[in-house]
Amino acid sequence: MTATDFSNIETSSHTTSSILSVKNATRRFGGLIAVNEVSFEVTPGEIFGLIGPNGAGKTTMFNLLSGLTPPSSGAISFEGRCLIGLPPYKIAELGVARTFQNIRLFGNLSALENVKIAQHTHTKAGVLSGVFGAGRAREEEPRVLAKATELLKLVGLDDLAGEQAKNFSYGDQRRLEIARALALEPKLLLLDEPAAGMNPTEKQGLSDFIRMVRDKFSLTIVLIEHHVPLVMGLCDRIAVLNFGQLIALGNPAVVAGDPAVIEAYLGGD
Amino acid sequence: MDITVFVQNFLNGLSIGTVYAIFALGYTIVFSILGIINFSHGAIFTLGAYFTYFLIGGLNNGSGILANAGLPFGLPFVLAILVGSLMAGFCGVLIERLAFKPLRTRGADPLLALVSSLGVALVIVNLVQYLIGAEILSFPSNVFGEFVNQNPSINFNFVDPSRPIPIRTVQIIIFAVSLVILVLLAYLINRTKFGKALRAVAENPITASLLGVSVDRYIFLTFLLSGFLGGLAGTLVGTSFSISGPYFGVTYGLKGLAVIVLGGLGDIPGAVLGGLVIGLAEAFVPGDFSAYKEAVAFALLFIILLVRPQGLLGRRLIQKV
Amino acid sequence: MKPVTRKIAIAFGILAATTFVVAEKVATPIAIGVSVAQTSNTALLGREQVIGAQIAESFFNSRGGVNGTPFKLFFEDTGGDEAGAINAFQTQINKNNVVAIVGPTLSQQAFAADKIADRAKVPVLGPSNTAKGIPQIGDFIARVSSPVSIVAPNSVRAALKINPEIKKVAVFYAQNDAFSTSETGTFQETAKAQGLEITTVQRFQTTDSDFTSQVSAGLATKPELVIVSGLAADGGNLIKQLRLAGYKGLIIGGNGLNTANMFPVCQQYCDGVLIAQAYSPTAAGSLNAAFRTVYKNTYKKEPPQFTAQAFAAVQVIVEALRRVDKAAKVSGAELADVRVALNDAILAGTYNTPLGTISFDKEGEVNQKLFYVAQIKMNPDNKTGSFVYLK
Amino acid sequence: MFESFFNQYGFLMVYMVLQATLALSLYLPLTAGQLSLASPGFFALGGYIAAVMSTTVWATNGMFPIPYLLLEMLLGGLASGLLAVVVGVPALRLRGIYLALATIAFVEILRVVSLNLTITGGAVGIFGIPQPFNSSLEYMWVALPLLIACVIFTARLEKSRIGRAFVAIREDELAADAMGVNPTYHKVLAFVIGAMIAGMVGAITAHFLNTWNARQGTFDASINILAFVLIGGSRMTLGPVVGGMLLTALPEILRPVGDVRLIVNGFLLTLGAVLLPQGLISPRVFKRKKVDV
Repeated sequence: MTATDFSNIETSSHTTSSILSVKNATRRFGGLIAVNEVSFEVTPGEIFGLIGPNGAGKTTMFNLLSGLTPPSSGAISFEGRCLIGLPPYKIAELGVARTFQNIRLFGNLSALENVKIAQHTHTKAGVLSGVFGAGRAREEEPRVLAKATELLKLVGLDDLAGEQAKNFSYGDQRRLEIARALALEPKLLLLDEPAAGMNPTEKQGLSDFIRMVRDKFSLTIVLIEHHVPLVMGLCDRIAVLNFGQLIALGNPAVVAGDPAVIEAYLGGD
Repeated sequence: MDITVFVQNFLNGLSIGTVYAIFALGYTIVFSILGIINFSHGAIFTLGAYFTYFLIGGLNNGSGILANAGLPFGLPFVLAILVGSLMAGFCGVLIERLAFKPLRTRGADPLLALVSSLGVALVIVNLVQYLIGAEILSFPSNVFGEFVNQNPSINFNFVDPSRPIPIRTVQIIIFAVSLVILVLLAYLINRTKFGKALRAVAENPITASLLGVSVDRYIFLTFLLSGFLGGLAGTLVGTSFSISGPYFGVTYGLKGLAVIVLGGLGDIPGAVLGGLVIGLAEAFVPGDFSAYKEAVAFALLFIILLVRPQGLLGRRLIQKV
Repeated sequence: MKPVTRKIAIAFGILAATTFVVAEKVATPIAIGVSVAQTSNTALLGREQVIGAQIAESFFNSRGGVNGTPFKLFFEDTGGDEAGAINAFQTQINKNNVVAIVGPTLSQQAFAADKIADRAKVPVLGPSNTAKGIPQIGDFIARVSSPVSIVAPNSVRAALKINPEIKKVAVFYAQNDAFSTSETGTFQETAKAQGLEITTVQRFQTTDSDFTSQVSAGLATKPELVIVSGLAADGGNLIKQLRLAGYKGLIIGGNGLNTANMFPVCQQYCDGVLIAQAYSPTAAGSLNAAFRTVYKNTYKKEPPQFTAQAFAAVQVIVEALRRVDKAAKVSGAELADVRVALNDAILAGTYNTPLGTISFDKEGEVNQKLFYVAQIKMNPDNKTGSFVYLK
Repeated sequence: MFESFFNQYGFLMVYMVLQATLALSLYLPLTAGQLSLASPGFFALGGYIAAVMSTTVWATNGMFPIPYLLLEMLLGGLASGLLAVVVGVPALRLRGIYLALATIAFVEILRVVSLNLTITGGAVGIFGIPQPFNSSLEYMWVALPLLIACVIFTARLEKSRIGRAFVAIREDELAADAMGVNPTYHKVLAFVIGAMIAGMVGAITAHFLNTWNARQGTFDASINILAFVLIGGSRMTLGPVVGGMLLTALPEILRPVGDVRLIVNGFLLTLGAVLLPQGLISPRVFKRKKVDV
């Protein structure tokens, strides 16, 4: 069975209810095909896992979704709106937020500032309003502060609000990135290896946390994760990439039993 | 355009372009290794010319505190130019130790290198002015030997015998010397252990040090080579036009920046290409627009950067996400 | 009002209330300021001026100074920019308490700094400011350097005397140099007035050294006369490259090329170039002879025009001071009064300087009796040469 | 004593204030991570506008009316801002040193153009610019309020939504983009505000120097202003202000040293860069106190 066949099945069954739809997305870097004709759909409220061996194209897929890398061909739409050609900040405005595999916090800034910045799209104050503390800024700034504080509390970092992000522990940086992404008030949250570097206890907590966040903010979540038990326990559905191709898609039990997946993991890594 | 004029402009452009290239190579190898721009490179250019001038036994006709001073000996020109450029190279190394290394060890913002080397340039220029003076120094007209002295320009007839194209002999010599230097440099960088290591360090200093390349030693050699090239270019221009004083290298310093960015920062063939492009572009500025000749290099730079933000041969920066 | 703002306002109030309260006295030796470009890329000219002023200092002090009272020159470097010139002038006026200032080197600097001196009622004598409008900056501003409009035309007439067949002229000038751009305008007007055709106007920068494109374009128009307005290094290189490109006709060099500094640049190719001069080392007069001897003994070459002009500027101030001093002793007098009296005396006098006899009109513009056209004659060593005065 | 001090240093003090303000024009794009050296170009443009307006359109015989000076500053600022949009939109796609060089190219092109135009007076420039004040020091009435306004403006902007976006771009442009900050818009905005400041400073400086010419906007000035910002400190509004004042005053402070003063000046510049990699004023200086408590 080929990847294309999967996509046919998927498109026919999820067209109307999907929040995110990827059709034949392809990305080449020179001769290398990082993502090859991948298609899938994500339904609202779902926690959708994206797994695969190293170099399978997972992060590239995230970059395509968030607009950091334009696809070479294919279609991506969010809530029925085509994302192709939109710059990252536009996609963020539409309600897609993400975290990064190699944490990209604003290291020299405080945790609070990191979260404040991400509220950019939900505030409007211009230069003069900001400088004079009048007009929009007058109303927005307390709101921004309150929201940032609330989100830091949610991820348990309110004590460290004034500390520079680069001084945080690895796990705290991951949490801060999630808080920052949540500040965008997204509808779709893309988490790139949120458990990387966390200890087993933290990982267990993370599952509960992600579910809680999903429910609290009515989110749809797509996550990349290496830690298989976490993915199996957390995700509603899983897509498996290998060498840029989608080799399996379905609920955790089905995917875990798929011979192609077993082959990819055993043979690959 | 008239073919005679075309050929003349072309040869002029090549001649000055190769000097730009040699000078700019000094800039670019430092950038390729350390990711910094050495603003004192123009001052090194000046120093090279002064060193050679005094090494051939020239007297200081300037009014600085060393007025009328000179060395008690005079070296043959070929030797003087090599020693003079080498001395410029060691000045480059000294600058590295004083102005760049402390910044590197502190992990300071690379931008600061601009300021620290600006300070060095200010010191060099004003020190030359203080010691030597602001006056013009000229190489004797027989510095390239009697033949050049007797035949300061050569007529070329290969287009139209009735209208010979006069080319300055010095220009031809400089062009030839520059070509030899560029070939040697290409060999050095592509074929020798030093060159390979240099490229490795340029590629990634951390990996290079893991591979056993002593990064510090290669930084030393890079600045030596960079200063040597800068000093050599200064001497060549000085013999062609005379040394116009302590600010001799300033215009070349600025234009050299245009050259390396045009070619692609840190890219060695790019610096050569950039030098030739700017040299030729300047040579082909129509007479009616000679007023804008000075801006040609920068206009070209501006336009090319808008089309190719990484310069002509530079690699596009791919940011890893 | 915030406290900080109030403090600033009070400080300003005090300032406004306390201008010109203390009266300074003229010191002994009498202080005269010289502010020229001793650094920056204009220093080549500034150095020549410093030398001229220093020669004048020892020359006139050894001849009794100001009626027996010695004077002392205070040198404050202007650098090459306008702000530097103003800072130097401020230091001369308020710290060195000079009676007058010689300077600055560039006309652009003069436009900035002279205004400051004029406001403080300190006489300024420009040694090398040739642009239009300098004496008009104020009552206290005068210059010993003739405006270009007077110096330049003589040389065109001289060229036509040598070769009456000349019809086509190519003009070259340094477009970033204020002096050269003014001068080329005068040259071009003169050429047109003499019925010559200007075939091309080529521009370059004083910082250039390679002129091959301008030379190619200029010579393509087949000129019979080339006029160059520039400074020593660039002008010299241009002349050399013109000759090497096969140009055989006459060349006129502007006043900026009136310096022996050009000789080592264009070497044997300088030979025969006509130069418009505001100063000729060979000019008659015992003072010029004395000045020339002192200079030649130290520097082994002919004194440049900038040196002679700086000498003349100091001379004018000293001679005017002598007249002021005769009326009422200068040393120990109120500085402000001396400055005003000195300014009147400068404008009133006639001076027999190395430049020839000069005087000033009531605006401060110099009236110079003699201008010269010289032809360069190079020595066999190709590094030295002389300006041969053309009758 | 008191007023002779102000007579001697009045010009310098105002010039320090003006240069400090100019330093802010380079600092602003730098807060958004953009190394633009274009300030002298806009500074020159503002000066030319003031010089041309005051010597032609509003030529007066007596004192130049201060409202006209303010109007010129406005015009200089607006024209510079407009030019900054035209130049900034294409140029700000460039990164790091490439942008720096493109902006140097812009300054050089503008310089050569101004040498060749009639309206700018060619190499001689424009002179006899009417004076709104009787002494150099009185320019403080305009220069200091402008500096204070620009410092307050910049400091408050940094704490606002737009300022946060600037800093986010400086820290990590890609992440900022992904967090909904439009990088191009904010980079151009920072560049334009900087240009407007430079244009306003230019307008005052033209009157202050009494003359204006192509030598005001040069590569040298670009590098000097960069030194103001880096030596002063590029992470706080106060840094460029202190750096601009100090480095403007340095050659004058060193005047008693005599012939070697510029050698010493250059040496101190290198020493400053090497010994104070954070600049004189850095947030760390202020933070440390807090941590100790």
